[in-house]
Amino acid sequence: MNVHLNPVNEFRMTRPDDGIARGAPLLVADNISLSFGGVKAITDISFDIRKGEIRAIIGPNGAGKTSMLNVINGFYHPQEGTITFRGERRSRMRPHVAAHQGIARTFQNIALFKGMSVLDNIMTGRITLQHRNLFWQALWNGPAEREELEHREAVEHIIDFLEIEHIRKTPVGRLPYGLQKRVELGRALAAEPALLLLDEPMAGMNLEEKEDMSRFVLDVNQQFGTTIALIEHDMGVVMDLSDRVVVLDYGRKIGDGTPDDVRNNQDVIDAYLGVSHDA
Amino acid sequence: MKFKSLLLAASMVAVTGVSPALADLVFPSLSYRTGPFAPNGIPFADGYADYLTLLNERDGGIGGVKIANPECETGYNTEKGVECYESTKGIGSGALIYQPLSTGITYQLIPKVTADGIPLHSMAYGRTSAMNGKVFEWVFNYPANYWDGATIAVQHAKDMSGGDLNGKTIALLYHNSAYGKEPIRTLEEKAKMEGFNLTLIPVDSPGQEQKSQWLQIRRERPDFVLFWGWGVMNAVAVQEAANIRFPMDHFIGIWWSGAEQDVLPAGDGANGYKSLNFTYVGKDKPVFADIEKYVVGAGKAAGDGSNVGTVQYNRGMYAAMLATEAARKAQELSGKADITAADMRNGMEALVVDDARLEALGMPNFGPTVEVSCANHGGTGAALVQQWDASAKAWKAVTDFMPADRELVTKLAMEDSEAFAKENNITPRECN
Amino acid sequence: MLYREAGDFKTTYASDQQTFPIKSERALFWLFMAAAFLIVPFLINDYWNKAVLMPLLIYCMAALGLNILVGYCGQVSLGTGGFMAVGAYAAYKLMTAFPWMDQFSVTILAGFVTAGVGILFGLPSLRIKGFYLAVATLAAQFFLVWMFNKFAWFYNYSASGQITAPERTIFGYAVTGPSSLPWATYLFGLTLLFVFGWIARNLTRGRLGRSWMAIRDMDIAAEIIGVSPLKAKLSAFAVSSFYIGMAGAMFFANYLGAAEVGEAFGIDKSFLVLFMVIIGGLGSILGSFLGAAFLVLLPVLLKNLMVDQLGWVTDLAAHVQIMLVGGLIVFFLIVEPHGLAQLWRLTKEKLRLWPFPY
Amino acid sequence: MNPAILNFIEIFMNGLMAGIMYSLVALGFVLIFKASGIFNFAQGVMALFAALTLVGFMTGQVPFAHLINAIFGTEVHTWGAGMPALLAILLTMVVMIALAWLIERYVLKHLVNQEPIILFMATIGLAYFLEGFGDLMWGSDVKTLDVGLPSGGSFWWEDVTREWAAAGSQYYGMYIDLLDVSATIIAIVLVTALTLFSQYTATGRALRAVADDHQAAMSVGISLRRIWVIVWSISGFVALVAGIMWGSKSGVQFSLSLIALKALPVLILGGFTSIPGAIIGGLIIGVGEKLAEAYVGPLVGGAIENWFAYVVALAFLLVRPQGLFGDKIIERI
Repeated sequence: MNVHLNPVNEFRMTRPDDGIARGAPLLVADNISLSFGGVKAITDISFDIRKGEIRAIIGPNGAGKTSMLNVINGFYHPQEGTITFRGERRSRMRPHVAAHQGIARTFQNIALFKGMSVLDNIMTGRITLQHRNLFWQALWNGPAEREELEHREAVEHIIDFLEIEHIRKTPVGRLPYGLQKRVELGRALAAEPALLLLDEPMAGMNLEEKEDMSRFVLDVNQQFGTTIALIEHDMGVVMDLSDRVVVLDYGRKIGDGTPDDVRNNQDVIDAYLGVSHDA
Repeated sequence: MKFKSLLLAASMVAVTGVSPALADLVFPSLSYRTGPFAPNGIPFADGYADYLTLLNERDGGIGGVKIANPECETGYNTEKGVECYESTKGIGSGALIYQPLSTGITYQLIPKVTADGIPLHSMAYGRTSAMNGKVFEWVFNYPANYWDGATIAVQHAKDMSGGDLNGKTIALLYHNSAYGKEPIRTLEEKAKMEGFNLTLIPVDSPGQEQKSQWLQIRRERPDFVLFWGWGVMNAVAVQEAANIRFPMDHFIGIWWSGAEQDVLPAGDGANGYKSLNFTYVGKDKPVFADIEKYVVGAGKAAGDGSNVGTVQYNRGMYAAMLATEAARKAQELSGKADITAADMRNGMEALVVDDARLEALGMPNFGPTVEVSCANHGGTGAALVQQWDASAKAWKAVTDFMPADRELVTKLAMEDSEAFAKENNITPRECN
Repeated sequence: MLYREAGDFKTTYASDQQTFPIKSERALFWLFMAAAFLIVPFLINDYWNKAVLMPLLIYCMAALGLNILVGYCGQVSLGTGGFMAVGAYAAYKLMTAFPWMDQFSVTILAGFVTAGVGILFGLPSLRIKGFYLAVATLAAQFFLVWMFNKFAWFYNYSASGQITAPERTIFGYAVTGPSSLPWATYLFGLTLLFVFGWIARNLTRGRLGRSWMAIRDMDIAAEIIGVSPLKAKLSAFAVSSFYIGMAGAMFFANYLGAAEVGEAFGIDKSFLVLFMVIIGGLGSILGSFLGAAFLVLLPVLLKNLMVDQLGWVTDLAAHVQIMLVGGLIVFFLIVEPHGLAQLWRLTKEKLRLWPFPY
Repeated sequence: MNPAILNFIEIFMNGLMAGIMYSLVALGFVLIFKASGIFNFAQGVMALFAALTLVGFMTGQVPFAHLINAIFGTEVHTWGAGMPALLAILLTMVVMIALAWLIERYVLKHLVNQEPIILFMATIGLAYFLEGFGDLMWGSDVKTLDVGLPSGGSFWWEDVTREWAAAGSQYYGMYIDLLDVSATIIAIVLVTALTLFSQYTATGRALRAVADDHQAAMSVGISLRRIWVIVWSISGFVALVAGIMWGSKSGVQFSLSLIALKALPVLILGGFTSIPGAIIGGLIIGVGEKLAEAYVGPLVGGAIENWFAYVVALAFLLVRPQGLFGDKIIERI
């Protein structure tokens, strides 16, 4: 395994400091309930994500984990409850607004833009940070090009960081699964998010790929201080990576705490570990 | 050229090519043998070509000069029309006359031919106000125009109603386009003069579905339906009229809505349908014997010869005849055989085709008397009414050539052409 | 070897991002442009201008516009004919209302008017997707044509219902009207296409272009990343309609000179331009040009070959021609489903490796 | 009854009948889209081609006569004898099956697994080709088509309904076109037959399986290629039926291929994948546009049917973006 030597100082975080201290709640979910035509996906769940931590959401299939992420970034609108992110309270908003507030994510089934190259995919991640309007873009030479080049430089750092220089110009459709996952992480990182949501970042990977990905997740958290919430099935990975774990089952929260707390929680063992042997 | 077999022609190309010799009189034909209006375009183009072939074969051309008839397929499409115009206008010593048989192409050629100095003859179609030769120097639309047609149709309705249209209702069923809207203004004037009520019923192109319109006609029971249709719209309208059992002899179409293919699909139901026409239909004239002898029989016909004598074929012949007569006149005036487009225009402005001349051409009573002058590019404006006989599958003329209400038509045409002249900064020329 | 990449290293991001990253290709492009601007104007006559070059330039513009919407933003539209009509009628109204206005301004303003109309008819795209949207845009097509035919104000109450372009000049040279000069008209069209082709390239390579493509490739993910579907889709409709409107204005004013809405801007225009975009290559500026060239030049070429050279009967030639065009479309799709632009790219890749394919 | 109400009923009924005619065209689209996800742009041209072929057989035309005559300098036009309608329909069906086979063999086979827009484009190429081919084969003049279907207004219905009007009022009875009645009956038979076919035959079940899931169907040994030939043959048959109905009205000519445009609003309304949707969508469009033309048209100068059909469809779509009967689009991530 090659040694990872990425100079942190080159990777700027341009998001304005929100004044939230490390360890204070960055996002609070209050009594969230979500149902689809009578089927309850999430029932009255509350938890928080603290700034700077890696928060894992676990649970058996159909427990409502992905739904929970979808609620956080505004894709689903909960029937009840509110989300407070960086001190702003909301019950519903459009996903792109959430993105502008600094929530980025990856997807369980890769959702890259298949018609675009790796570079363009990651550049797209910076869409919330680019501001030149149609007029300047039409002119290109001048402000728009300058802006483009600045962001290109930032993206190149991400590309360096993720060690995908060699596939920069490759259309993402041609990449193997593991690399696509990595590009997707790059796209989310490019937004310089305050909160990064990872939906099963290691699903379907072999051991080596998992190790790589774990390293990237830890690096992101430690070097850039990015707050991360992740869903993962691999218990070993979850317990190693995360600071705190929330456990869902049938749309309800059945456990919340440090990995050790959760490991020893009888409800969790009964409902989750006991039932689902694949975990 | 078109008669030669493909193989023969293909092998010939290397040797001669197909472009006419410099001395030929070039009458290009912007035909449409494909597309939605091909059923009308094919017989017209055949008639046009066959008549020119006849002159070449029988008389050796006009005044000893052969006629070339380069054909270009437009598909009734304006853009292809442009391409055709540009590609044919320079053939040989230059095209002498254009007859595009399409309103769209006509409109778009009017400014071009004016700039290029080539006469445009839109025979009973195109821009009505082009009859004002003072404004439209290069454009002709004799023998009759749409507004003439509208007044003639109204006159026929009046004759059928015992000479009085007061309180009657006339509906105009029309193709919802510039072409179909042509007669509205005239009919509105006529309605005021004659005291009838006018109902306007538009049909959108292509007009395959006219149920709404005919339900309306059935409900409102107008005394007459005048009809400005084209293409598939004609056949459907005749069929629907038959379906609702509208008295067919009170259903009168313009000349472009009265060909065999418009009434045949409706079968017996079409019996009695009337339309205007400005040419004879049938092949019982001396000229057809010559066509049979020199063209069809000699294997030189443009088509398979089966449409000789049909409405559109005869119309094509008539158009060719008017063109060649004008060329003859131009030769006479200019005193030379190989005339230019400008000579041709002068010939057209001096054109007189009266009964005696038609007789001499073997086409007695084939069309109305045509007299063109510098100021009047619209001829005399006469047309006949023909009626479909479904059992004989033939059109029968039921009137003689009837004069139009030229007083009204001229008044309206002057208004429109003067507005056009103003908008385009044209100073009307003087005619004496 | 003309075409090689080796040794052509990039030292800045700017040079890495340029339009023609390979030196020989860049040279080729400028050579081509020089010929188009400096040599062709001296060679063309009425036929070349009216029958070949003007339609080519105009359809290139229209295809470029539609490609922005369909190819880059993934919103299938069949309203092109209607939007071209908006451009044409806007140009006509501007030309007759403000006779002093120069033709560049007229054309560009007509584009802006069309952009506004495009935004209006783009609104359903926020809710309707795919083929459903395509057919919904047909509502725009039919409605616009009906409207221009119905309300006489649009054609200045002329009895004929036709609009005719008066003469307008650029630097004293007529570019519209019957006595327009072939070279001036051609240069007018070429300049507009060159400038707006370059702008299209700029728009598609930056943030806006990426937001369009993101919506095209996966609209939900795009929204989650921060692309506002409203802004992206409506801006695509606006930009696309702008180009199509300009194409419509040129189609009427510089090319046909007179037009009637039902005939010139009917549904077949919408289909034709869509075909150009698909054949040329979705999401490719070069593809828009190649597709337009294919469908404009091929019929003229075939006609000249079959009728003028081989002396075929015109109707047989027309039938064979349409069969050949159809057959070639299928053939090209089988050879390269992603359009002529992709075929060109692959050829380049082969060329790059030539003569050693591995 | 008040004649105004009777008029309304009359327009409504005629709208339904017109809708059936649209549905006949839309059916062909739905069949192919359901089985293969291809939006077959050539459907209208197929209807034209089928009708041309039928007339050609009935009147005993020599195919490619024009071409043959041009090349060999001959003068052949007809065989001299036609054939009865039924035989001609059967023969035309054979031609349409052959066409389906050729299309599969030379076009679709090479485009398996391409995106829908590519397949759509291929059918456009096909439409171009068939348009030229049909003209080349049978000529482009108008042909009269009469397979013996009744047509014209029904006297009986007119008499019956005239009695309904209030005494003394000017009412002429209700109008109904027998050809439309025939079309309705044929449409009912056609849909019933298609339903029975897909429910009770092995081929039909295979068709439904393919429509449900290509991969799964292939994995249980259904030959996709055979299915495609069958589907294109069936929609060729539907095209023939549509061609007969529309061709009886207007004669067989190029414009017949434009009826596809009438089917598009029906398709978006009914959904591309639903046969009942095509029928009900047709009815709604038919009634909607006829009522609009009759009651809204006079206010704005008429001829609004064409765009009104699309506006009706658009209004429905804004409420249900997947069409009335389309599968609900579930957005997932």
